This record gives sequence, structure tokens and C-alpha cells, in this order.
Amino acid sequence: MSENGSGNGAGGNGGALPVMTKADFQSDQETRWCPGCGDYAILASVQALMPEIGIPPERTVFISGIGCAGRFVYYMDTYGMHGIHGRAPALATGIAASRDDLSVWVVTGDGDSLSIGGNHLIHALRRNVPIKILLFNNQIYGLTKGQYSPTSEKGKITKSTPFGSEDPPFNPLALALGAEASFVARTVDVEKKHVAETLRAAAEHEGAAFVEIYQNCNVFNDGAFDAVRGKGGAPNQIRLEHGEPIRFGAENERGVVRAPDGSLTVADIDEVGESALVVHDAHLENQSHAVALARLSERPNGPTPIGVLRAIERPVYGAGRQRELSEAYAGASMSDVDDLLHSGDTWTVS
Amino acid sequence: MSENGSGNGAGGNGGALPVMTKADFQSDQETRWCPGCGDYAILASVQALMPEIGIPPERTVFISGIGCAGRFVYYMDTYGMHGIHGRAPALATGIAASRDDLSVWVVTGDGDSLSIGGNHLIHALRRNVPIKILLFNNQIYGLTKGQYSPTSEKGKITKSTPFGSEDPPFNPLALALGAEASFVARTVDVEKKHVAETLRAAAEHEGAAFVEIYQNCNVFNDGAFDAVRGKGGAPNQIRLEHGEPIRFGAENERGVVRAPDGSLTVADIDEVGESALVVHDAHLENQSHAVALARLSERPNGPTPIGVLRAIERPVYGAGRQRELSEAYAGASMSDVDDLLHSGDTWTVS
Amino acid sequence: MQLVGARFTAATALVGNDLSTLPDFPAEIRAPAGTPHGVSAFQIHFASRDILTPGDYPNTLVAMNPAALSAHLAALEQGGTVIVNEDAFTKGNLAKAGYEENPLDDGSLDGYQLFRVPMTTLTTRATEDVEGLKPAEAQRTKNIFALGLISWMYGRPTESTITWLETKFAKRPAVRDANIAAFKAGYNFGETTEIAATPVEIEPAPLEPGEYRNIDGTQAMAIGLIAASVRSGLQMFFASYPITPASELLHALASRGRFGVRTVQAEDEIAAANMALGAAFAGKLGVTATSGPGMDLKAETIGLAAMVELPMVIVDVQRAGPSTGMPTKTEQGDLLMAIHGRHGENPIPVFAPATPADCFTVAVEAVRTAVRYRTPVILLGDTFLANSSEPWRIPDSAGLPEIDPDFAAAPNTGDEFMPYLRDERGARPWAIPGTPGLQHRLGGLEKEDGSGNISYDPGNHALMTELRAAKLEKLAEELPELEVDADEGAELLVLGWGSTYGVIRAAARRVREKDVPIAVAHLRHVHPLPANTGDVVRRFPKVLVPELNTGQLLSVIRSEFVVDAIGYNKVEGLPILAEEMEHAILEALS
Amino acid sequence: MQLVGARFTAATALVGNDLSTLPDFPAEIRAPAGTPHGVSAFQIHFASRDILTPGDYPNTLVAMNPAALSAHLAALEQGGTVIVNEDAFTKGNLAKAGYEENPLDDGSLDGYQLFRVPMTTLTTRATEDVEGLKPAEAQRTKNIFALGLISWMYGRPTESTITWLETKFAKRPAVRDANIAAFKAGYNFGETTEIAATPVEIEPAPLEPGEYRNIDGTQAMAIGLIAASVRSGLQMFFASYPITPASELLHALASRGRFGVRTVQAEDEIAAANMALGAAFAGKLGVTATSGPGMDLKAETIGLAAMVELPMVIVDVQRAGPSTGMPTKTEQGDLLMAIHGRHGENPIPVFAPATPADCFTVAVEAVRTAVRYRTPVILLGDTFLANSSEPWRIPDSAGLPEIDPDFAAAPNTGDEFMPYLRDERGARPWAIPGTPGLQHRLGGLEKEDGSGNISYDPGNHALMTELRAAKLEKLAEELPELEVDADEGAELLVLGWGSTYGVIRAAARRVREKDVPIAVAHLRHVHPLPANTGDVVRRFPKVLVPELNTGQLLSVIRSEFVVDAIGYNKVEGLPILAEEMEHAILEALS
Ligand SMILES: Cc1ncc(C[n+]2csc(CCOP(=O)(O)OP(=O)(O)O)c2C)c(N)n1
Ligand SMILES: Cc1ncc(C[n+]2csc(CCOP(=O)(O)OP(=O)(O)O)c2C)c(N)n1
Ligand code: SF4
Ligand code: SF4
Ligand SMILES: [Mg+2]
Ligand SMILES: [Mg+2]
Repeated sequence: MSENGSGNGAGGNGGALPVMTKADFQSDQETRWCPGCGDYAILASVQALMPEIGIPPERTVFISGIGCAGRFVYYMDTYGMHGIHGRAPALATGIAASRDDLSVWVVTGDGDSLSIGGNHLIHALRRNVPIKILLFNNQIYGLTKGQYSPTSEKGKITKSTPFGSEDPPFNPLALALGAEASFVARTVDVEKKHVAETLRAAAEHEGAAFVEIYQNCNVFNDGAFDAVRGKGGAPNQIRLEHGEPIRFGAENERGVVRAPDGSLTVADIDEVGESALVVHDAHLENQSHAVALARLSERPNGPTPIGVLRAIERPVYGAGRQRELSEAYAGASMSDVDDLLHSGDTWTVS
Repeated sequence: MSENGSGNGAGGNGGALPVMTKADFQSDQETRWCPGCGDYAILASVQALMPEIGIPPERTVFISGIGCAGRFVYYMDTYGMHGIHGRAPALATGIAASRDDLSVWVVTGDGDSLSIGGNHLIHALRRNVPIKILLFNNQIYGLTKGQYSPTSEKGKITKSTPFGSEDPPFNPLALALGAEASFVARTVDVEKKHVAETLRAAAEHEGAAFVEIYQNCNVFNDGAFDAVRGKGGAPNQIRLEHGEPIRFGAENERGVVRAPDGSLTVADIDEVGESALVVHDAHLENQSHAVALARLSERPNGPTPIGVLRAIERPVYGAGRQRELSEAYAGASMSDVDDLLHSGDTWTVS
Repeated sequence: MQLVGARFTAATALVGNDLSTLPDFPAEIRAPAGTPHGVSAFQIHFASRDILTPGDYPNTLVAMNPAALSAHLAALEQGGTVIVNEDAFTKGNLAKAGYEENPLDDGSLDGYQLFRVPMTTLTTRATEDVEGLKPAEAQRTKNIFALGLISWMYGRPTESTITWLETKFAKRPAVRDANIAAFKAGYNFGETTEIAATPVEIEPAPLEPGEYRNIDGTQAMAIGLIAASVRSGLQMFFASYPITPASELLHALASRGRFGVRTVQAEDEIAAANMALGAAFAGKLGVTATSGPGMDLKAETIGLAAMVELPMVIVDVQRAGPSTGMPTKTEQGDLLMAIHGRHGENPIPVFAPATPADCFTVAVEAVRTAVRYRTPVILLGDTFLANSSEPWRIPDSAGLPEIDPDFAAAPNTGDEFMPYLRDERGARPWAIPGTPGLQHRLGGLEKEDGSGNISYDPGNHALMTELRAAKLEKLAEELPELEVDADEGAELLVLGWGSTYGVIRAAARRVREKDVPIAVAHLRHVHPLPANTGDVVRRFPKVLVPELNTGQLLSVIRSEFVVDAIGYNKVEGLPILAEEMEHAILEALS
Repeated sequence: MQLVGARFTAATALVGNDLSTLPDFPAEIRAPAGTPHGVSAFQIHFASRDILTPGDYPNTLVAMNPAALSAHLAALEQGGTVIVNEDAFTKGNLAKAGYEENPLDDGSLDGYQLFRVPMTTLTTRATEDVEGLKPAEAQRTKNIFALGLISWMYGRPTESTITWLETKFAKRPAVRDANIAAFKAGYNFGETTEIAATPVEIEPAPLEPGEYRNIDGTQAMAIGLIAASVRSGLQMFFASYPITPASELLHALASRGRFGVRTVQAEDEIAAANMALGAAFAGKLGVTATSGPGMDLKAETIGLAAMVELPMVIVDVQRAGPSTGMPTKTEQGDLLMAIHGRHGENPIPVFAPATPADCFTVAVEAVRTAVRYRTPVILLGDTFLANSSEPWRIPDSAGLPEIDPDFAAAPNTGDEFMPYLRDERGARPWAIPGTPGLQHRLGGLEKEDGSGNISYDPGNHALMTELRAAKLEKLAEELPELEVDADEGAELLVLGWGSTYGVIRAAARRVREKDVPIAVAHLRHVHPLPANTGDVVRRFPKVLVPELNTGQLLSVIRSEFVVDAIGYNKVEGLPILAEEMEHAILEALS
């Protein structure tokens, strides 16, 4: 636990942890997503992970915006608020910046956080507010019945774009890095183990963690991630391990090398040789490496990095400051208020 | 003029250009910035540049948000709108996406476009709307009398942050790149020639152009750019020229080299040798090089790249589409409306 | 009507004649006339004691495959709801059913409320965890999934259905669990994806001769905006951010490229409003549409539009509740926000269509008013109007009013151009980029009368505040007078606005059948009010204002005319029923 | 008062006795008593025919260097305006003037409206292009720069001053141009950086014994919020986005770390509101502040706060005009937006302080109400209240009402926790994160009574709509009764709200001096209205409602009580003058 506070809720978490189970984090509300929705898998992973993280339900807070993803909070038996569309990061900032004894999570969709909520997302990342942002990216607007989103491919045909969408998508990881994110990762809904590992890393990160989760919307955008999802997709998953050479493929036969212009590309190890492989370093202060990784695949149609691209230490927003202020507040009494009332020039009328 | 339309207002600009002068672009309104404000220099450069660009005042539109920078539009004798705070890029999108015969410029401040207006900025860049965005970055809120902005250095002491600001700033160029900007550049208010060159390049770029202009606010943030501004600052200006090795310094004795992790750093040419210098390529599809440049200096306190970091071709938002639709519209008559009215199953009551 | 087929038989998929034992589900579910065994479609026919609008018959066709659709679509009432099992619309099935094009895509269902639901996949997934369930049994639960979906759409409680399934399949746990899972999945699918029911408009009035079609409010508004666009010579620029139920208008316009309609799905509502305003500045017909939450966000931009005095139309398809509320339900809760929901003195017109078809007329009016007065205009629809449909006597486009953009072409004061020099209506010149010599700057700071330059002069601010308000006063005079349908010796005036038109009229008929004299009037222009409104309300000792809110128009009427009007208010997310309205009227009279 | 010094002499910098010839500049400009030759400071004393508030004497000290400040500050009225030439506050000058700390930074000017202006730099830059101007001459134009700035602050027209300068320096073109340039630079500086004038509050009432201080509305509100924070045990979380004139409150609170006040400058107003709401959920005193345009943006979030029923205070420092309007001027144009400016039925309390010092009391009340009723509360201040100051009898903190957060600590239904189970006031339990066993989820979708689960049930929606409204009805009963100060046989009630309190009282005094009986009452709670408001307004044949808008409270009174009240309305960005008010009252009586 670093001096400047972890903001990951461990504050005041001294002594023995209560023994917790997945059930402690399951609310009594019936889950209402479509059968087969990727959200179910994510929910299960998160509920299973929470006891391991060891912060009790009452000190865990889930905040969401509007969207199918946003329903997530109702299924967690923690404190939670289903805010308005796009504002979850700001709502969560108010909580995380005023209470450093809580573990604060944000669940948001690609429309919620990248369309209407873009501004709050980039500012929460810039400030490095201690919140864990889970972006359920299904590359579509689910709740409103299937319009394209800022992560849909250009030319996407939807109800709102019968002739195909005109605008190219964001690369969520690249945008997060451009917004100074101190922790940037990606995982895939059905990869239970990988989801758990990635979210555990996010939970342990001090400051803002941004995790893009490829999530299949089997009703309005089924199969969007097939190239990197499930058995068929495994060979295209470039699983990043800090300190390890970056390799992937059915037989780990492919790897990632750096081009002269600083960008990263995919190569066959036979051709380039082991030594040419780039070794992943998630802790680089300079972002160039992380950005090159984020730009390695613009769309999840081929080899795509998953795991933690970047995790660096930088001062956590509100940490320290809030503690100071809380102490000051604890010390403030009504007689201090009287002093304040009587400050400046005063005079007496008798 | 590329097929997909330029959106730089040259549309319908056939035939001989009318002879124009600076005066044609000067409105009769008295400029009301503080004496010595960097905005004056920028205004003069822009008014001087316009006739060269050759688009007449009536086909030029300036849109701004609120702030000292926002007053800019009143001083240009073009069409203009002083919108509400932070929304200029959206307002301009409505114009540029519906009229490809206009040259549309946005003038905005660091608070206007990076604080309240961040979402519209990143989406306009993502879409590649044909607008030229001039960000007057004075690293402060001028109009509201000096609060810190998202580009102020961490620890900035202002009226709203008497103990120093807690949050680190954005790197505007890095953010723009993270938002898929097709044209990214930087210049300095008082460098008349460089401002002109840079804005000319922006004007010629098809699609969204993002130009950060270091602008001195001599009342609330005087000297913020001294390290890279004016005579004293010249040696720190890393002037980027496409196709040229990147070198700078009083005697051009320093240059930019690439580190193994893909990032760029500054070096003495004596030590690394000419050949080690990175040659600037503004047209790389992959962003890694441009991002490395943007990250070369996080603050304008030392060697800092100015000029065009990135300028690539990609489809312009609305171009083509708007033309198609306008033609369709031109062809539509009230009898087509009657067809529409009578479409679907109808029956007659007599 | 021929729709009502033979009683659903035991052979049919939907649990046959046990249906009568299905409590709390007032819909009779019937096999369409001449359904083969192993029915592949069924239709829902609500008894009139049920929901939505009195005596009306929302008809819903659930087609489990293309054959079912082709067989029964013709029988379905225009504007009705078609729910299809999308999974079954395979090349093969389409061919079998004799379709060359997929009817779900070729626009042949435009006249209906189409819901494509991958029922096979969803039920398979919903039941896959059920131990010991046979694939065939799993498949058969599709219809229960559909029943669940319909239960959501028509707001049926679920518990009783579930108990009923439990008892029915008590002996076959797997089948029981599968059916319950499918039922819940169907119900939740409706909630999760914000699917709204589609009431059909109440008893059509005796029909005048002419050519008719069925139309819902969304389509009518879309066509109205298009007609106004073509009529005015102003190409439409429609910027919007999806939101239930307003998204449908975006969808309806997105495919109208033939009329040059430019639709943009903006990053948010604020951007959408600014894009529309920007387009207006550029000389287009700027339109944006949303529902409650989005209206909150557009407020500041609408205020700017009023200040720069540019034409613009803002559509608010009202939905139920404050905050996120009940997105698929209907209400009239946004009236006072439409009138007052911006800081400062910021008056703009607010119109409200009375019926689905009226959305066409009022849309045209809104555009005309926006252009004539250089002002943003708010169009207040609601979920009920947007989704419900009625037979519509197709208007002759030649009869549409003229809409003249009247762009400024030359200086208006010597060789000067004064952007805030007003005409007799108080409207200022609309000079668009590209017009030489008329360059000018607009903005949200108070402007000097005439020149439009920034002004902090106290007197000027007072004057401009007056002039902006004066435009609405002028408009009030121009508006068609408020018509009253009053019986001899009527004691009570029932004054409605917006979507309550139909039910008020229906209730009035019932009351009159009882020989009770009353008067009815309906406001389609809620701000400003027609010039004669005061005279009308003062003519009657009692005024009753029925609204789907807690009394918003009521407060306007009381404050404007200082009359002690009373309200009848329903805030349940549902329209008023004719019985309720009738009762309220008699109540008010006693 | 001792302020009024010897007539400004020819020797002084500010163009001496020519001043009398300075047209349209009603301010007499005087040298402070005992000013040395070559005055380094001057004070502005407005004749009472001038501006702002009747018979009041806004006093402004312009200090060109530390010596001038130290010499004359004592003489300046508390809360007055101090304009300093920041450039002159160098170490050297400070030492010379006997300052150890820089008074601009050490808080010793907290009691005043301080404006630090780098006049030397600005005038130098403003005049540097003037041909053949001697440095000394350039320097001397500093005072004209100051005159320009003051002209902006007090809304003086500029033309005449310029003509006057032209004639005065006709023979010395360089000096003329320099002075004109300096004058404009000063004026524009005021406009460009949104500097607002600081009226001083009108005649203080006869003073009761006690300890007094001078206080402006911003400081009073800041201290009130702090007092409520300490009293309640709720640490304050204040999130705001800068905007004139509300920024001052952010500045005032930012330095109050001693009281644990956490201030955040958010990325925009929407974020600020959400941060405050998030903090409220976390168990803090969530507060946000803004002005008109920002209120538009907060609407959706305020609506959510009302739905999740969490305590929160939203301060709206009203400024003049719709849209961007006139940011530095005052108005009461946001009342109806505060009440109705959110979609759906979304009732929340709206309070409005009557005087600068009253901002303290009403701020405490707003916090108490928010906490007691679990509701957002809007506090409507305005530019005039925020900037003007008055002598204030310092209250004893012991007298402050109790504010009990009353956090939920245990299940409230068996071992279940029902987040929407209400107390006698209709308030729900406030259970904050960290409390074991009370985990619950809030949100904007309609909630089931009691459990707070999502509910689409029609009856439940009607009930919840009622319950949310019922909290305000309960509050109305709890509010202090509306007090009337009525003369025997008064025909007319003057009913005001907010910042018009002072001028109405002053005008009433004038009218009574003429032996005309009247009644006055003032609303500090504008929504809901105190329970006895109806009785009060009905007691008088005539009701006059003076407002700085076009009649917003007026419409509320008329619709609530169906009385034919009339308005007196001024929309010039300036407060009402006592003369105007007096005249309006007599008018209404005749
Ligand atoms: C202010 C506002 N605008 C629009 C909406 C309608 N809306 C709800 S969710 C949503 C987008 C959903 O897409 P996404 O965020 O990707 O979540 P998903 O449903 O795909 O999980 C929209 C447009 C709203 N609720 N509020
Ligand atoms: C909705 C809204 N919020 C806040 C403001 C107040 N405001 C006006 S300009 C501005 C920021 C100015 O800073 P910047 O954008 O950097 O422009 P500069 O004045 O520095 O050129 C603010 C907060 C406003 N006018 N509208
Ligand atoms: S619509 Fe898509 S994202 Fe939403 S619940 Fe259904 S499958 Fe999941
Ligand atoms: S405040 Fe700063 S930015 Fe604004 S006009 Fe003055 S010097 Fe320029
Ligand atoms: Mg999505
Ligand atoms: Mg700035």
C-alpha cells in the first residue's frame, strides 16, 4: 500500500479479512440480459473475483451509465448506482475522491463511455482517479436496439445507418493512452481466467484502470469478435506478459517486432528469429510502446493484443488530499465556525 | 482536389479568384483583448493569410466557443458564430457536413475545447469533419479571470486552486492523435511566418485539421511559453519539416533520435552523428512516429516540436455523401412527396 | 373481422385450450383463420377491458417463419405489430414461402411495427442449462418465449403465468423449467431492449371520402418534415442521438436519401442540437429529435438558437417519468420544461400534435413557423402518438402552406447589412454563408437591436427581451383560433392538448349519449396559446384539463386567465381510458 | 462619512478639475482625505442619481501602489471595491509602504472586492504604438486606463469621455491618442475578463445591538455552507465549473481546507453535478454551483438526484439574459427553470436569499432541507446579491438549527433493508457505502415503493410520483410562515422574492412617508410556497409582484391562487431603483 493511498478500497482494511464467497456479491435480482449475452460471462467472472480481491461488499461500489452493460450494477450485491447516460466516471469520481476506503468500479458500454460520455472518461483517466473502468465493448448500441457506436466498423449497416456508417471508429485503448491513462488493458468476455487476471491487475493498480472487454452482443452484433474470441479466435490472441517476448499463434510460432518508424508489426518467428521479438514492458513511463501495441490491430479481425498494455505508477487523484481534509474536518468544531464568522473587521453596536 | 471532396471551401471555386486583401477579412469591430495578448498576433496572421488561401470572405466561416479566444470571430469579416461554451466543433460539423462549398474554421481555447468541449473535439477529429480547429492554448482560463485549465501544469496555483492543482494536464497533440486526427500541428502565436505556414497547411489539408497554438495570456499566465517563444525560445523550437532529419538548436547542433522502445529523444549531433537523426515523415499511416513526437516534450519547457506532426489522407466526413444527397434533393419534387404520401397500402372510401 | 380465427386448438404450439386457464392474461390467443395443424403463427386479440385505449384492438401477429408471415400478414390490420422469429428467415424458408426478397429487409413491412427477434437462438440459449431437456422440447418453448415478450409489451404481470406453467408441467420438471426460462427470457428481452407496445388508435371517426392509408405518428412526422423540406426548398439536416422512443424517427428518416435528408447520429444530444443549429446557419432545415433526458441536455443550445434567431425544429417524443423513468411508456410530463426549461427569458413556440396522423400537419406547421419567425420550435409528441397508428385520409401536397426561406440577398440599410433588422412579424433576415456582402457574426451575448453587435446597454437588453417575446405574441394572433365543440348549455369545457385528443373525443361521445351537454376544445399550439383561448375558457363555468401529468397545462391556463380550472391527471405511463375520461367528466359536472 | 475627501485637485493625476467637464460621468472623483500631492490613489463616489441602488454609495478605491493602499484602505467602506495596479506591488514598493507581507496575497483584503490589474504593463502595451509619445506621458495614462475600467464596471457610456479626451488633448495628438488608447484598454479589460461592479447594499436597517461585520453574498453563502457542514457532521464536497459570477463561490471555498472543504474544478457542469451527487451517495455534503448556462447542463443530473432522493445543494447565481446574455449583470430570470427545468414530474425545493447576509441563513436552511428530505435543493442567488455587501450582525453558531444526517445503520424490515421505506416526512433512509448489510442499488429508472427495485408497474409509478411530490407538501407545512408587514387598510400587497427585498423595503418606506398604507411580504422559499401564502395574497385586493424578469413568480402566484396579481418587471441587467419601485407601487394603487 503506497503512501499516497491506494484508492482501491483496501484503506482501513487492516486485520483479518472476513471469509467471503461469490454468493456474497450476488444480488437477489434476476439477470435480464438476452440469453447468450456476453455480459453473463463477465458478471460471473467479476462475482467470482471479488472475494479473492478481499474487499467486503459493503466497501465495494459499482457505478454504471445507461445501456445493457449498465444493468450490471443491479446484479452485484454491493453499493451501486445506475447513473444517467455517459456520466458514470464523473459520478464515480465524486465517490472515489471523497472516500479512499472504498473500491470503486465503473461499468460502461461503448456508447455510454465513448459516445456521450467521452469527456468524462478522458478526464477521469487524466486525473488518475482511483476507479476501475470496465468498458463492455460490443461495438453496438444494445439497449436502444442496435444503432452503430463509435467502435463499430466504418460502413456498419444499422437502423440509423441503412447505407452504412460514415465515420471510422475509435481505438479505445489508443484514446485512453492519449488521455494519459496509467493503466490500460484488454480482455475477452468468455476468457474467464484472462478476465479474472486482468481485472485483478486492475484492482491492484493504484489510480485509474481502463479495461476494454470485448463483449459479444448476440442479438444486434453477433460474432463481432469471432476472430479473437473462443476456440477459433485463440490463435489471434496476442497475450501480453510483462517482461516476456511477445509471441502468439496456435504453436506460438508468431511474434511482434518493431519497425524502423517505431511501430510494431507481426512476424513469423522462423523468419525474424527469437531475438527480434519485442519484449513487453508495461511499466515504461513513455507511452510510445503502449501506443504501438494499441495500434498493432485497429480492429479485432486479426492478431490482437490482450492483457495489460500499460501499468505505471503516478500520483492518484484525491489521495492524500482527501485524507488531509478529512483530518482537518475531524478537527473542526463549531467554535472554529464562530472564529470564521467573526473573522475580518468587526465592530460592536451597543 | 481529391475525389472525395475537399471540404476546404474550394468547392465551386472555379475560375479566376477575386483579388482580395487583408482588409477584406477585417471586421469593423474594435478588438477588445488585453493589450499585449497573444491573440492579437494570431488574428493578424490569420487575416493576412486568408487572401492567400483565396477563398472569399463570404465562403469562409469562423465558429468559436466561449472564452477570450472565442471573441476571435467578431474580428473576422466572414460569416461567423460565437456559439456556447465547448460546442464549437459540433456547431461547425453541422455547417461543414451540410455545405462542402465553405471553408470552416473553429477557434477555441484550452478550456473550451479540452475541458467542457472535449467530447465534441475528439468526435470531430474521429469523423474527420472538414474543419480547421485552432486551439489557442494559453494554459489558463482567461475570460473567467484565471482558473487553471486542463493544460495547466500540475500544482498550478490559481484562484480555484490556492494550494495548487491536483491533476496533471493533457498533452493536446497526443489526445488528438488518440482521437484519430488526420492532421496534427503546433505553432506559436508570435511566430508570424510559422503560424502562416502551419495554417496554410491546415487549410490545404482535406478533413479535420487540429492546430495547437501556444498563446501567451500576459494577464493571467504571462510567460508560460517563454522557453519556446520569442528570441529566447527559438533554440528550443524543434521545427519539423517533412522528409528532413529532425534537428534544432541555436546552431542546429541538436537532433532527435529513436530509442529502442520506439520513443524519441533529444541528442547532441556530435555524439550520435548525423546518420542517427530521425527523418520526419508526416504521412505515416501508423501513428507511432507522430505520437512519439508529441510525447517528446510533455510541457513547453524545453525542446519542443512545432510544425506539422501528422498529415495523412483519409476519407472526409460528409464529403461525397452530402453531394449525393444535395443532388437527390435538387431532383425531388412535390410529386415525389405525393408518391411518398401514397406509398404503402392505401384504400379508397367513396 | 376475419382476423378472429377459430379457437386455438390443442394441436397448436401455444399450449392450446389450457389457455382459458391462464389467469391474468386477458388476451385471447387465436390461431389465424385456416391455420394448418402445428400452427406457425398466432395472433393476439385483446379484450376491450384490456389496456391502452378503450375498445381498440391492437393486433399482433407473431410469425415463427416466412410461411406464417406470408399466410397471415394480409389479415393483419395496417400499422399492427409484427413479431418475427428472425432465425427462421433463412434463404430456404424464404424460398419455401415464395419470397424472393426477404420481407424483413425489402421495406414491404414499412406499414407495420416490425420486431425481428432471433427466437430460436434465444430460446435455445435460455434453455441450454436445463437438465434432461430434449432438443424438440426446447424448440417448442419458442412460443412461450413469444408469450413472455408479449407479456412485457402489453404490461401483463408475470407471476401468475409462471405459476400456471408450473402447475401445467408439474410432472415434467425439465419442460417446466424450460418453459419458465423461455417465458422470462422473452419478457426480459422486451425490457432489456426497450421494446414498446404498439397500441392502435381508437375508433376512427366516420370516414370522409378519399384515399386512405394507415399511419403511425413516427411515420407521419417523418413524412411531414420531408414534405416541409421539399416545399420550402430547404434540404433537411437531421441530427439526433438515439433514445427510446425518439430513435424511431431517426430510423424513419435515415432511409430517405431520395429526398436529400441528411441524417447524422451525433455523439450526444448536445452535439445533435448544435449540428442542427449549425446546419440552420448554413441555410438548411435543421432538425433534432430526442426524449426527456435528451431535452435536458439540449436546453442550452435551444437557448442559443432562440438568441441567434435561426429556424430550427426540436422534436421531443415524451416518455414516462422523471430521470430515466419508464422509457417505453407514455406521458405528457415535458410541457412546462419545453416552455420554461432554459435559463433567462427565452420564449419559443411549442406545438403538440393531437393524433398520429396529425403529426404530419403539425410537423409542417412547426417548420413553417420556425422559418417565418426565425426561431426554434419545439414539437411535443409522445410514445403513444409515435407508436400508435390510425387510418389517414392522405392529404394533397398541393394543399400544403407555402414555406418561404426568404434568404437575405442584399444589404438592408444603405450598403450595410443589419442582421437584426426585423420585419412586420419581428423576424430578422436569414443571410447564409456564400452570400457576398452579408457576412455577419451571431452569438449568445446580448445583441444590439438592428446591428446585432454585442451590447451591454440596459435599455437595449430590455428592448431585445421585449422583441423576442413580441414574436410569440404576433404568432399567437396568426395561429388558427381554438375551436370549441360546445353543446347548448354546456357547463363544462374539457380542454386537452396533444395525444389525449382521441380519448377526450371518445369520452365526450359517451357523455353526450347520456344527453349530458358538454364542450370540448383541443390545443395543438400550447405556447403561445391561440389568441382566443382566454375567451373560450371564460365562456364556461367549469374547465376540466385532462393530462398525462400532474397538471401542467392546467397551471398555464390558471395563470394566464385566472380561471379556477381543475385537472384530471393520470401518471401511470399509460394513456387515459375512455371510461376513466367519461367518469372524470361526469365527476366534474356533479 | 469621512470618505468624502477634498475636491480632486488640478495637481492630481486624474485630469483634475476638468473632471467637472467630463460629461456623462456622474461619479464625483475625489482625492481621499489628506492625499499628498501627486495623488497615488483616488476614490469614486457616485451621486445617488446614479445606478445600482438608490441612495447607496458604492465606494471604490483605486490604488496605484502599496503606499496608496495602506494610506487609504482604512477609510474605505468594508466590502467596497479595491482596484490595484498589481505591477506596482513590488518588493521595493511594499517595503516603502511598510508592508511585510503583500496585502494582495495575505488575505488582509478578504473583506473587499479586490481586482488586481497589471495597469503599468497594460497601459504601456496599449500605448506603445502611439507615435512620439514620451515614456512619462505614457505612464501618466494609467489613471485613464483605470477610468476606462471603472466606466465598464459602472456601465458608463464611453463616447462622451472619448470626445472629452479628444478636445482636452486636441493640441497634443500623441497624448490624446495615448489617453484614448488607455481608456479603451481599461474599458475592454473589464468586458474581456468579465469584471463585475460591486454595489454596496442599501441603507442598513436601524442596527440592533451586537457584533457586526460587513459581508457580501458570496462570502455569506460560503460561510453558511461551511457552518452547515460542520453542524451536520457532513464534510463538504464542492464540485463546480468556473462561470461568471458563480466562480467567486468556488474561489471562496477553495481556501477553506481548514474546514475540510473539498473543492473540485470539474471538466464541465454536468461532471460537477455528478461528482457532487456521487459524494452525496458516499455520505458527504454534495454541493455544486453555477450560473444560467450551467444550470441548463445540470438539469438531467438534478433530475436523477431527485429520483434517487439523495441530499444535494445546487447554487444558481443568476446572471442577466438568455444564452450567454450579459454575464456580469444581474437578473432573476431562472426561477421557472429552477422549478420546471427538468423533463417529467420532478419536484424539488427552490430557496432564494433576500440579502447578502441572508445568503448565510438560507444556505444553512438549504442544507438542512436537503438532508431532512433527502432531496436536491436549488439555491437561487444572483449577481447583485453575490457581489454586494451589507453590515451583518454576526449570528451565534449555537443558534443554528440541528442538521442530522441520520444515516441508516441497520436493516429496517426484519433483516432486510428497504431503501425506499419512508419516514413521516416522506424521506427515505440514507445508507452509505461502508455500512455492512445495507448494500443497495439506486438509479434513474422508476423504482418500486419500499424496495427500490426497478418497476414498470403503472400504479407504482403513479404512487411514486405522488410520494415525491408529497415531500414538498410536507416541507411547505414546515416552512416558516410568510410574514406580512401590512398597514391598516392597505389595499396593495407588494410580494417580492430574492434580491428585490432591499429595494422593496426602501420603496415601502418612501410610500409610507407619504402616508399611503401598503403591505409588503417577501418570499425566501419560492418552491414550495409557505402554507399560508394563499391566505396572505387573498387578503389584499391588489397584489404587485416586482421582479427582475418578465413575471415568473407572478405566473406562479396567479396559477396557484387564481388571483389577478400584476407585475412590475425590469429586465435591464440592473437592480430596481427605489424611485422606480416607489413609482410602480403608487401606479398600482392609482
Ligand atoms: C441522455 C440519454 N440519451 C440517450 C439515451 C438512450 N440510450 C440508452 S443506452 C444508450 C446506448 C447503449 O449503448 P452502449 O453504451 O454501447 O451499451 P450497450 O447497451 O451496448 O451495453 C442510449 C443511446 C439515454 N438513456 N439517455
Ligand atoms: C456552460 C458554460 N460554462 C462556463 C462558462 C464560463 N466560461 C466562459 S469561457 C470559460 C473558459 C475560458 O478558458 P479558455 O477556453 O481557455 O479560453 P481563454 O479565455 O483562455 O481564451 C468559462 C469557464 C460559460 N460561458 N458557459
Ligand atoms: S441486446 Fe445485446 S448487449 Fe444487450 S443484453 Fe441483449 S445480447 Fe446483451
Ligand atoms: S485575459 Fe489573457 S487571454 Fe484573455 S484577452 Fe487578456 S491577455 Fe488575452
Ligand atoms: Mg454497446
Ligand atoms: Mg485558455
